[in-house]
Amino acid sequence: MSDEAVENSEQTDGAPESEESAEEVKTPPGEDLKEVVESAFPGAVLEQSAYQDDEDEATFVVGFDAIVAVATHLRDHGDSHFELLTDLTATHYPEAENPFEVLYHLYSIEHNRRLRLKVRIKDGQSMPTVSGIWSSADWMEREVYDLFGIEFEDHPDLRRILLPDNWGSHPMRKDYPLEGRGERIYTKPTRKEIGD
Amino acid sequence: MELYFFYMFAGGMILTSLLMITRANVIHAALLLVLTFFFLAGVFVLAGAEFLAAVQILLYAGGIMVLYLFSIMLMNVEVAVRMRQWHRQGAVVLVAAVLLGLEIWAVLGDVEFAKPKQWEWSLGATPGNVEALGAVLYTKFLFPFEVASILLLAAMIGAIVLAKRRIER
Amino acid sequence: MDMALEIAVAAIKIFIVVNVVQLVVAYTIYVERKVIAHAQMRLGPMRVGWHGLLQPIADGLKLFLKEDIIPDKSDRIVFVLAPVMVLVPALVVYAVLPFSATFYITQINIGLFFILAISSLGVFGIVMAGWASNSKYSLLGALRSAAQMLSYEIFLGFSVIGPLMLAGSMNLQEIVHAQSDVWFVFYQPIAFIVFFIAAMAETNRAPFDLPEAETELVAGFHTEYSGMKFAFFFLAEYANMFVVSTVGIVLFFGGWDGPDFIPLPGFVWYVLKLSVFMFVFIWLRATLPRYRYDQLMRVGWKFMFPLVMINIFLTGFLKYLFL
Amino acid sequence: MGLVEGKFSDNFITSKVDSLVAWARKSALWPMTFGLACCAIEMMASGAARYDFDRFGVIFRATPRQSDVIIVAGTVTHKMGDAIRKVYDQMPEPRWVIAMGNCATCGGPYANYAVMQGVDEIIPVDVYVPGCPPRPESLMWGVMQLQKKIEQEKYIRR
Amino acid sequence: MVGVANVSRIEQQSTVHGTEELVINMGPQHPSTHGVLRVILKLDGETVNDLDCDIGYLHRGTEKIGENITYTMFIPYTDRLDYIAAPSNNLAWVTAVEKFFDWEIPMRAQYIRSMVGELSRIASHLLWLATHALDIGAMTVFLWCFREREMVLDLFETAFGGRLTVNAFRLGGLHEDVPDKFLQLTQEFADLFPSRIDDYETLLTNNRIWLQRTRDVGIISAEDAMDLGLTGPIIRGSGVRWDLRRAKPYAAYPYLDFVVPVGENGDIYDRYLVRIEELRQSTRIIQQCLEQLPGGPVTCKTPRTIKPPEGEIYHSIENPKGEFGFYIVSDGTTTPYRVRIRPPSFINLGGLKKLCVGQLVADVVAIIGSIDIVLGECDR
Repeated sequence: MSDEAVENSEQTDGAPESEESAEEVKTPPGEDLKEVVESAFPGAVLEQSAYQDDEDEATFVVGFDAIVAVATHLRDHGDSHFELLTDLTATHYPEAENPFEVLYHLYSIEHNRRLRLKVRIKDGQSMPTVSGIWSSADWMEREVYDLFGIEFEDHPDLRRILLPDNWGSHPMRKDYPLEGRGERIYTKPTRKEIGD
Repeated sequence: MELYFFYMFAGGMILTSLLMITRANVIHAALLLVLTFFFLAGVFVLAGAEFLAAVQILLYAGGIMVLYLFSIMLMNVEVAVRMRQWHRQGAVVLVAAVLLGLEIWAVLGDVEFAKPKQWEWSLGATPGNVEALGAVLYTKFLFPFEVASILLLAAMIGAIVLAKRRIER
Repeated sequence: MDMALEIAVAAIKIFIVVNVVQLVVAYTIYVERKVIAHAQMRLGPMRVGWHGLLQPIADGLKLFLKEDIIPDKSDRIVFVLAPVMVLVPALVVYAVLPFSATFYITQINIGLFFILAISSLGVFGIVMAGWASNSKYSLLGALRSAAQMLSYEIFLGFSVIGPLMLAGSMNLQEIVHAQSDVWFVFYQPIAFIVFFIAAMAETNRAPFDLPEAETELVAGFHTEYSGMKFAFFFLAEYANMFVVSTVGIVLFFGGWDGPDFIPLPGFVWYVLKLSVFMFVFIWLRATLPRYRYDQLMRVGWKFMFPLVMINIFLTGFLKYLFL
Repeated sequence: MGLVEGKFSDNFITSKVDSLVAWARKSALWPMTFGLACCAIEMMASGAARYDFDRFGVIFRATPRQSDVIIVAGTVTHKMGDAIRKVYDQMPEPRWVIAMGNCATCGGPYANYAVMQGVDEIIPVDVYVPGCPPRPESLMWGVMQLQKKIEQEKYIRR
Repeated sequence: MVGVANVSRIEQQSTVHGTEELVINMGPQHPSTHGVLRVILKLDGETVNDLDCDIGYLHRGTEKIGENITYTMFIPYTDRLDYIAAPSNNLAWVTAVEKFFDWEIPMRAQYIRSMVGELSRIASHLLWLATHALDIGAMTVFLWCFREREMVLDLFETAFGGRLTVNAFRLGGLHEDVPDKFLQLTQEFADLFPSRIDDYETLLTNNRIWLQRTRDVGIISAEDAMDLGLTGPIIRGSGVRWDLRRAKPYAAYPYLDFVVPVGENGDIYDRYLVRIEELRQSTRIIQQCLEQLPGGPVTCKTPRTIKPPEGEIYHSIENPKGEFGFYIVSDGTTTPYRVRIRPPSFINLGGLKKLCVGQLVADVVAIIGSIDIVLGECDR
């Protein structure tokens, strides 16, 4: 738990109200961050959630056209100052209306807190790159492109990174079988071919 | 015996230098030039100038030619091999060849002006002796020796200045 | 008839020296493996013969029987000539090395200069190997080694001038005789330090083993060589080590000449001194990290070159004053 | 070697020559450092002080041209497979292959799209060393097994 | 048969423009790239003008496997990510999954987890020091480090039965209590190890050649390091005092006293000093763990089948290489819906270009060594 959360809980403990009203007063995690975002971009946070109200799991869902502006703001604003892009990845929900979720895990060394940004997009839709905001996004976006097939616009160097260039599919999609579609099946060479 | 060796070295020299100027591959040419230096050193030994022979190998073969190779290797040799060889120096070559022929004729034919001068000093008991060479260099030929040193120094400084300016740019 | 006899005797001597020395060189490799192993708390070769004594023979035989690959895109003639060009100068130099007062192949009055001249040719083999292999690792290794060996040859050449001035001769036997009272290392400590460092660089030994820096350039200029050709490079390295050690002993440690109060034959003294020298070479390899290329050059030109120049000047000055 | 290989009948002299050749080859097995994954760490440990491969005359070489045996230590992915084949092709004859660990043997726990199910799909393997990763002792066993195999090979005999 | 590997950006450029610069390819099989990293360098003489990494030669699809097996079955796979510090990865995975639940992990298990985590940090840093020193040409340090690493591996073997990939922890605690012999041997090791660190330091810290090779080479400022997302000893070497053991404590770290060392210049030498100091601090932590180790059970009561509630969590720990985290999406079944591994090596390696451009080619090897990557976790 972060220091701020500890302070919050102390305050609620110290409040002479009944337990029910304390729950009402308690703000959902990341509320202050939401204010930071909303002050500059009203309505940018489409959804807000957190697993078991854990401060570290604060999650905002952001529209794909707003992500670059929101991310820049979150990095530069003094109250958030997320100077590290810890992780950038994606998840595939084939059943959903917007099947791809691109996730940004932000971390602020100064405030010692985390934030997760989510962008939901359609299959085949391309994302704006954040590699101009955090250089570390360069490789992670390449990886998402490689494994999920999500393209990032204006990325300086969008190539496959883990799989060979001629692979032709995106294995982390849910409709891709674990053992592959046989992109590379080797026929065993005969003794003669090996030169034995 | 010595004559036999002389012909071997001299023949080798002519052969390798001919091969050298006819190679398209610069590396091969450079290596053949090294071989030429070797034969030349052999001739020096036969003439009793071992020191000169050693200097020939140490400086020319072991030093300067390596530097040549060094710079050649940095170029793209394959492209050079593929290029058509051409030059427009036929006339100059002709004049030079005629002059060289005249010179050889003058020396071999004992023409008066080409006769070697009779130097009034001697190299001491054994020709090619290092000590004698040193003594002569620092007494009789001190002035030319120093002039040559200053020339080389100037060339070195000039090279450094030129190279440095290019690096700074 | 005399001449034929002379040639026959010389041929026998050459045969003995080259073969014995090559065997010794092969066993130097074994000793190196053992010494380094013990420095690292390992045992080194143990299984092949008693304490691994047959290891060099097995290695040599195996390399001899190995397929000899000439890469397709290489320059075949140069590729084949290169190992020869490396090993031959190393062997030719044995011709003037004095192994004892009486045992040597020949004596010439420019002995030391001859050694310098011939050993400067070894770099050709390396450059040829690097270029002919048509591989970038080889080429980079060769370029490095050419620059390194050329530069350090200069320091090596200048560092021997001090002892030469004291001895007043380039004949190796005469240099040994000149040290019958005091070894030159006491008169010429600076020259010896420079000589030793330059010798390590000339033989491409650690901490100057950049041309074959395994971790950076795979195996340097001999990356593409296999089988016996590779063995040639390997032998040449150790043969060169042998040569510079001998030259160092002759110039600075009185050669085969030992103190009078210990009656040992000259050859034994020589072997003893050689062993110490070789051991130091191996020991340094086990201890020191490798220099980087530009640092190597900087050490050479900014530190060793002025040092050796001062040494020459000092030697001349002192000799003029006191002798 | 092509001149004499497999040209002679089986008799005392040829069998002695063969055993000499075999002795030389098995005593100086120079493996190529081909560390791929976890097994590479155990392979390095085999070369280090406690296990000391040098005792067998085994020293690691960096270039395929100078090595006799390639120890494929780790998971072989399809992307890596091409490189392994290339390196194997660069090695001079006679050459041997040790597949170290389960991944190199059969794909190990990685039965999925990216991993080749055993390095024997692309190069012929002489000795399989099981384990995930095999302990240095196991690798040593593998090398000794290979030495036994080399002893039995015929060189100049038919 | 030979297919097309990734066409590098540099190769593409050089074929189009026919540049005069030398393009050199290191790897994927190269002795000093620590595994199967391929680096394509564009050199001007010996200076690096451009650099491109080609990774993925060890991409084993671990994330995809994670989506198809249960939470417990995935523990051995985490061993093989950063196989140099396997117990650390186990720790990251089990603490991440435990975040789904409100289990009370017994303190004894927490202390043993911290202790084994620190031992694995020592093992990892020793391997780093060994290979880093070997890259720069110091053979002896390599073998000394391996001597001590063998001792650590012996400790793992005593406690868990495996040397390298140990499968050390279980969800909810440990598989079983460690034997007394393990504690005794660990105590002996912790008493001995500081003097061994001094040994390495006498060989390297003030060695002139070592200083010349590492000082003012591969410098990265704190701002750049944060921009590149670098974590672990690299960012600490640049002077950022940030350690997840302090910032977001897990296991028994809230009760342990240790110093987070930082460097000043952010060069290779500072990263070296930071890691050496971390070796000392790890030894200190192990000593404290041994002193404070409480008795009691080593595992809490866990359900027979582990079915986390629906939701998503991200949890990370301070691995020897940097921040090592898991993002897990649970759909309420026995297998995770999505497992994402946050690999420190992968992201740290992304900063290689920034570190190397303008340096000499010999330094590239030293810089790769100072980043301390492990390809198993980088490629996953």
